[in-house]
Amino acid sequence: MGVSIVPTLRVLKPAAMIIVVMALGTVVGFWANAAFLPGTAPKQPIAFSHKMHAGDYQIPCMYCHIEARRSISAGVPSINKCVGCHGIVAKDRPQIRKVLDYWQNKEPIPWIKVHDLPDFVYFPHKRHVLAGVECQICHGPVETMDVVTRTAPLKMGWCLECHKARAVEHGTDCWTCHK
Amino acid sequence: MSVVDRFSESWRKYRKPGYYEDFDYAWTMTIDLDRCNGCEACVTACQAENNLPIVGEEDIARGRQMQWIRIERYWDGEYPNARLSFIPMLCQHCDAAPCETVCPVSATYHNQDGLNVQVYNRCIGTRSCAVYCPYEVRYFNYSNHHWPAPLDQQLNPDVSVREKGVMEKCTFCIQRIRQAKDHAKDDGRRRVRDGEVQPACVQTCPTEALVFGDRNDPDSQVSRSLNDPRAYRVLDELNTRPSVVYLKKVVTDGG
Amino acid sequence: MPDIDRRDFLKLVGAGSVGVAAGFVLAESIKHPVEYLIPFPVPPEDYSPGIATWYNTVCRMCAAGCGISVRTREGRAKKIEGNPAHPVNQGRLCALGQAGLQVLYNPDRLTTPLLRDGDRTGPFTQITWEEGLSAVADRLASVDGGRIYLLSEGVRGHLAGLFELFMAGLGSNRLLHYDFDYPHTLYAANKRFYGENNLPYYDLRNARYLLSFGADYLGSWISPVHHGLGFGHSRQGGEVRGYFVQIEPRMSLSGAAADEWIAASPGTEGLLALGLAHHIVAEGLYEGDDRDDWMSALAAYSTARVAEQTDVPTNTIARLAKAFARNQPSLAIGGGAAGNHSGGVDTLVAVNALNYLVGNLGKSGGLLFNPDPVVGRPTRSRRASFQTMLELAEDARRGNIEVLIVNQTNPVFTLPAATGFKEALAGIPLIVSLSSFMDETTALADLILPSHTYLESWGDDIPEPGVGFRTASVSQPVVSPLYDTRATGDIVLGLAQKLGLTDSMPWTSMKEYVEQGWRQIHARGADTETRDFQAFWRAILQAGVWGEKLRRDNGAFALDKSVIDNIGAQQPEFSGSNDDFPFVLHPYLSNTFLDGRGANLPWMQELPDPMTSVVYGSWVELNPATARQLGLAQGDLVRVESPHGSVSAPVYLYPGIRPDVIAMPIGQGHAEYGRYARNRGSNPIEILAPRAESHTGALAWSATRVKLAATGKKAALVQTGGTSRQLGRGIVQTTDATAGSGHNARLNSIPIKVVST
Amino acid sequence: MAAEHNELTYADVNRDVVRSLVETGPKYYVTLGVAVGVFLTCFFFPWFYQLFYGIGAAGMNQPTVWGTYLASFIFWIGLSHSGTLLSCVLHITNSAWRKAMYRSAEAMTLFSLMVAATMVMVHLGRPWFIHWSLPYPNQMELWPNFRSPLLFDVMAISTYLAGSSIFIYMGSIPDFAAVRDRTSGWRHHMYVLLSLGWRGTDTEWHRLGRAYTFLAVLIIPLAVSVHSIVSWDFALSIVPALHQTIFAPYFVVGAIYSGTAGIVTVMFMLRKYMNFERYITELHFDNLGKLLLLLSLIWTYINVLEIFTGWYSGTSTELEALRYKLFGFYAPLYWEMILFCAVAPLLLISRRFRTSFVPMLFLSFAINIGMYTERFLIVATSLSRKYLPDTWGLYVPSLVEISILIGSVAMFVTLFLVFVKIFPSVSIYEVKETMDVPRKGTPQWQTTR
Repeated sequence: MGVSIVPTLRVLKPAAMIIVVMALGTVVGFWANAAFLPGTAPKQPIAFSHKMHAGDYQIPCMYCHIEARRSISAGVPSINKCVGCHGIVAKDRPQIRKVLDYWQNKEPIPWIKVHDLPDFVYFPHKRHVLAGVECQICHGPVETMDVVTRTAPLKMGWCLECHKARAVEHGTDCWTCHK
Repeated sequence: MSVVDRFSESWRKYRKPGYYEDFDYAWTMTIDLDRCNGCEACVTACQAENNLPIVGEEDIARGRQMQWIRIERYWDGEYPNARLSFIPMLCQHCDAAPCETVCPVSATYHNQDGLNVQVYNRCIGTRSCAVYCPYEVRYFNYSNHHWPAPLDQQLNPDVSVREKGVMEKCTFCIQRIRQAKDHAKDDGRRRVRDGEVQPACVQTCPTEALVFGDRNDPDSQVSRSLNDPRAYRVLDELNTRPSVVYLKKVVTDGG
Repeated sequence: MPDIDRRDFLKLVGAGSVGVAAGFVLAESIKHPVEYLIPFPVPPEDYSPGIATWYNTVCRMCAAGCGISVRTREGRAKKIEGNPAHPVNQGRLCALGQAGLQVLYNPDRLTTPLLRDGDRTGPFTQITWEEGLSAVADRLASVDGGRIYLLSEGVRGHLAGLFELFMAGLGSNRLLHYDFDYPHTLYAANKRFYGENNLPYYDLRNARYLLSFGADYLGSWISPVHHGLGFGHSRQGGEVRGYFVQIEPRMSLSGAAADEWIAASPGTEGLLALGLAHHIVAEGLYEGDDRDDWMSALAAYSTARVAEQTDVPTNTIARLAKAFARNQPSLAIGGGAAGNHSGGVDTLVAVNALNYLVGNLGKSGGLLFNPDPVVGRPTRSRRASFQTMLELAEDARRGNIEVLIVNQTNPVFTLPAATGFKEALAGIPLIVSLSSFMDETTALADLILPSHTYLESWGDDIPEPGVGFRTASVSQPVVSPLYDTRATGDIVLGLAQKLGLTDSMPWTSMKEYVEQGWRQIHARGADTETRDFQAFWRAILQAGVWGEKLRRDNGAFALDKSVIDNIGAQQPEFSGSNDDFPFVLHPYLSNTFLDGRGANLPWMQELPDPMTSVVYGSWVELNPATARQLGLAQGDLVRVESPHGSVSAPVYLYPGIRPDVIAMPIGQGHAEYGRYARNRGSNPIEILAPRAESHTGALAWSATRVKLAATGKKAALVQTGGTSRQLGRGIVQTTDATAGSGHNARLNSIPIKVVST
Repeated sequence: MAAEHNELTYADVNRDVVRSLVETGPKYYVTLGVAVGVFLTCFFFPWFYQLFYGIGAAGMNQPTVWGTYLASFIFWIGLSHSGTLLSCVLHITNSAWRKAMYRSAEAMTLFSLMVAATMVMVHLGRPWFIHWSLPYPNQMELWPNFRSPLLFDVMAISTYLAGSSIFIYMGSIPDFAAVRDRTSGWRHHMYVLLSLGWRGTDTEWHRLGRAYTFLAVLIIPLAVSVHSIVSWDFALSIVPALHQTIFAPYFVVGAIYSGTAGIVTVMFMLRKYMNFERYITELHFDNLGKLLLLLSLIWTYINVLEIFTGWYSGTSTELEALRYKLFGFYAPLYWEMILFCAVAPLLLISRRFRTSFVPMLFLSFAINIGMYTERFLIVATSLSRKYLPDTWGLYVPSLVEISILIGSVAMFVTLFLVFVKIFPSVSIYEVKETMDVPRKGTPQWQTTR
């Protein structure tokens, strides 16, 4: 009997192939899900285009997201704000008609959150806006997006990069951002 | 700055005795046992403010109550000379906290306000902090808690709802402190004014037995209270240096 | 690769697919769930997400009438705190008051009008408001006014006025306000002694010496939060530390807080008070003109005799009397078990006499009389005593009641079983309940028109007793109604409309009625004439409280000689003989549930009883010596038997109780009232003898004797606390320094609220 | 010594050991099946339930936040102590009687460490985040807390696990090669991989010997430190009765004590069920018995010392903790422990007892039950009587905990059953070392020494 490993490897080869292929498949599957179904651009109940509003018509962010500079939450405008303009403008477009339907039924529009943080995170928009952080730093170039897409990872490490770069006061203390 | 530099710097900082005196604030509470009448308004205030769950009869019977501030009661003597004393017990925010050294993941640490804080989402649930705490003020989530609708509408959005397997405890209502600092910043003030922030228990105490403030500020209410000759700390011999200071109960014989 | 055959290839393809699927599922499973951002269609005024709004309103959890500030965010109430501007509680609030949120968000609230077909055991069916109101209105229109009863919880302010108008419109005089803990005897005693059917303001804050005869003033008596403020200040806020003496057979919260707890024999508090009065007069500590009258009136209450009757040593009596007279300003108060005894009024008159003898009337640190309130009518004559309720039951039995409207009161729970009240209700053809919860009385109703909770309704309130000057507060809804319920006032107005009573009650809503009433206050306003009504109204809603700095002249008070002559106190009478029933039952209002109204609030169920740390249940307090004699241990289930029934509860060894007394908290033992209250503990009221106090007809709830029977079983006594002895560990440290120490929390007492960013 | 092995030849050894690996009777499968079944029902499923429900499935409560999981953890760590440590000590002191038993003793170390690590997972509130206790670089610059005795634990245990894995594996390489050459089929392929191409050349033997001795020296302090560090989990707290300097030696002694008793149990089982009567003899039991007696005396001494320090402190807290331990709710357990661990081992004074197999088995059981009780008492009595009397409580393990405790034993048994079929459970080459060199035979099996 020899001590060569070669026969053994030959015997094990089919099983090893199957395991390797399965592992590779898992990676591919994971990647495919992340790449093709990232969930960063959900389909909203109304195909609202930030490109048109913020990009083409140059409406400032805080015209609609009025709370951003004074509250922890940026606030999504109520329908009455939409209707403020669209009661007159572009009333016959199908998407606008949907908005007007919601308005007539006095139902809220169930927007889907694109930029969502876990519940244990305390993110005050106010502090960031008042510190001069551009909306686009976290939200990406929204004014060029027809469908809002999350571009930033919104992960803790990513937050901290910025906090460190800007030397935020107690910016790396856990309880500055966690609750 | 490299990781090593950062580490050695903070090591030097935290090894220095009395390092907390350089902190922005040193939040402190005094509790006057001569005023406290054990009414437990503080307990409910804390429950409402901090999303404390209703753990239910069965779990309390097994010793799993969750009240970040509790009233301990001690009898002295027997009838007819029995006397009952109350003492509110909450996280003492020790400057030399045993719990901080033992947590393997640093989920509990001392922050720049002199607070002993607990980061819920970092906690892995070893429960060693509760073993090390001589005051027994750390509470563990033995299961997920539920609020039957619509009780969940009461939950305070400024405070997390803790999940199973997480240790929690009194934070001195850190969410209020954070908001007060935020206000100070908005007003262009560098510091929070004395009395601008009060934890829920202090705010509601009907006998005003609880006083809260910054002991680094010599003029604050709490600093004056600390100078009271009745001041003492519970289990002082353990040298945990608590930030909660009690004022002795006055016992007289005859009017 | 040439050496792969078809079979191997298929295997590899299979493995690859399994891998891809697993990877895909794995990635899917760790994805963040979809969350929604749902804005209001039209946002309410002063609303912004992420910023808290505070509304000032009035607490209705007990009768004290504290002002509260409710923090709301995103349209939901988050926290109740005391309103700092309100003179009663000055920003502070008790546990029960804060648990008001769980009244609003209680999962067991009644959500729609309900109708029961047929007998009172069947199920309810949902109906609309229109159907419900019409059904009641039709019935009310068809019966004789005198056969309609409205039984409400004690209400004040405009709602009380509305009830008066409504019942007057129906031609009925059968309007009753019933609360278990309403101090009938205290009113009667004040009426007899001062000629004033009113509660004075007890100035604990400035008192240096307080004698409390059975009144748990820090736990459940009259206005605990306000008393707490006064207590704290008296203790450590002033120059001299106040000294507090509590006289009661079972140590209450106030007894624990007091410097001295004296366990006089139950029911002899009046004798003790007169004993003290005798000592004061006899020792020359009283020097009034009518000293001789007093001397003769009190002749029978010599220290030695009183000591024997009350089981308080003579030297203690002498010491208390001296200290009470010398340490001015001093104050004597009485209530609780002492007031609800066979001779309750006599006892409280004796307490008043003490105040008179040392000159505590009308001065700071003593008691001050209140000016008449400006809002609403006094409802004192409408207050139903135990006797009145017995009469109501009798009327029901005789078939004299056609319709009974019950508003938020629960007499089926708070009346002894021996009265047969519950059974008597069977004689009433239609019972309408306006309760927000399915309590024991509502469970017997035919029709339920559920009310809003106080946090959803308009109204107003005058604290009783006042704080020495005129004050009133407006309550406003802090959230929009959760369910298909209506405010009590709106229900009454709705009925009035259907009945065509719009002449006397022209308003369409409670809000309009309240506002209209306040217009009159504005019109007569002393210091508000410069503003128009809308500005005045807005200011009141913002502040939550209104007041006039008008104090009553408390200067001269002349006591009639007949009052002095009539002073006296008898030995207490008990139901049940001493031999068969060796113990006196001392039921007391639970610190957490009061008379049981808080039992459906999970926070209150989970709040440890301050004295025993028991949660979620009832218990029987026994002196450890008594328990040793009976061979009972902590947690043993015992049956407490009175001549009128029995209840079971576990034993709790309580060092602060007389050996011949056993105590039980009131509040648990609900058969209904939601998931948190139902079938939990036992209700000592059930076994009380139906004995009324001799002068007022109030229930003498501490005048029943009982015996204990061991069941041999153990019961779960759920406690949060462990061992209640310090073992020399110096946890609660004490000092004997009596002088005030300069610690002054007062300066910081006005909380500056931190409103969310 | 050699005399006892006289009837054995090298060929016998080879045959016996290979037989133990290759020939598997139905009894083995039944035993394995039962062990796996018990593991699944008593450990896996209850744990799964606990993960779903939360730690509340166990009986832990407010004062006693640590329970049987931690007691089991210390117990298994303790059990792990004798195997490798004893093997190392005996190796460098050149004790020949070690050679027949060290392999299974080391395996015991390895598996009880694995079970202990699993108990940590069971003990944690959120075990899915256990990786946070490891220092790995990350973008957040979050590090574990290097001041924490629990982190010392993580370090010490993982080092010890790594060290003892390498130690047992290294010592097995020549045996794998020997088995490789005597098996066929999948086993052969497995041993080809495991033996790492061992040829038995002089250079290989020389290097193995050097490395083995080196590792043995390294592991001794490591093993002592592991249990010292485990004791610091308790001793560094300020809990009355736990905050003691004696704790490190106390734990180390206790660990070796229970581990040695564990070895006795394992030896008995191997001897009986793997038919190693000729290798594991009265000599081994006699020597282990002497060791046990010594350890029991030291252990008793430390226990007396603990009582003394508690009494001598004179503080309310220490006295109460002591009183509670001796006479409180858990007192029956305490006296049971004293009976099993301090009194019963005195029987070992008799040589006849030491060399009777069945009584030794029962004694080893008794000692380990007693030692488990000791660990349970350390956790339960001290934590339920801390500083503030108002927080005192009582801790009684829940069904889930008891079931997981049983399941953890099943896990250990399962691992061991698998081990005996893969590893030669008696060291072939070292047993041969103790035998006379055969006059005929393959030169391949000559030893380096």
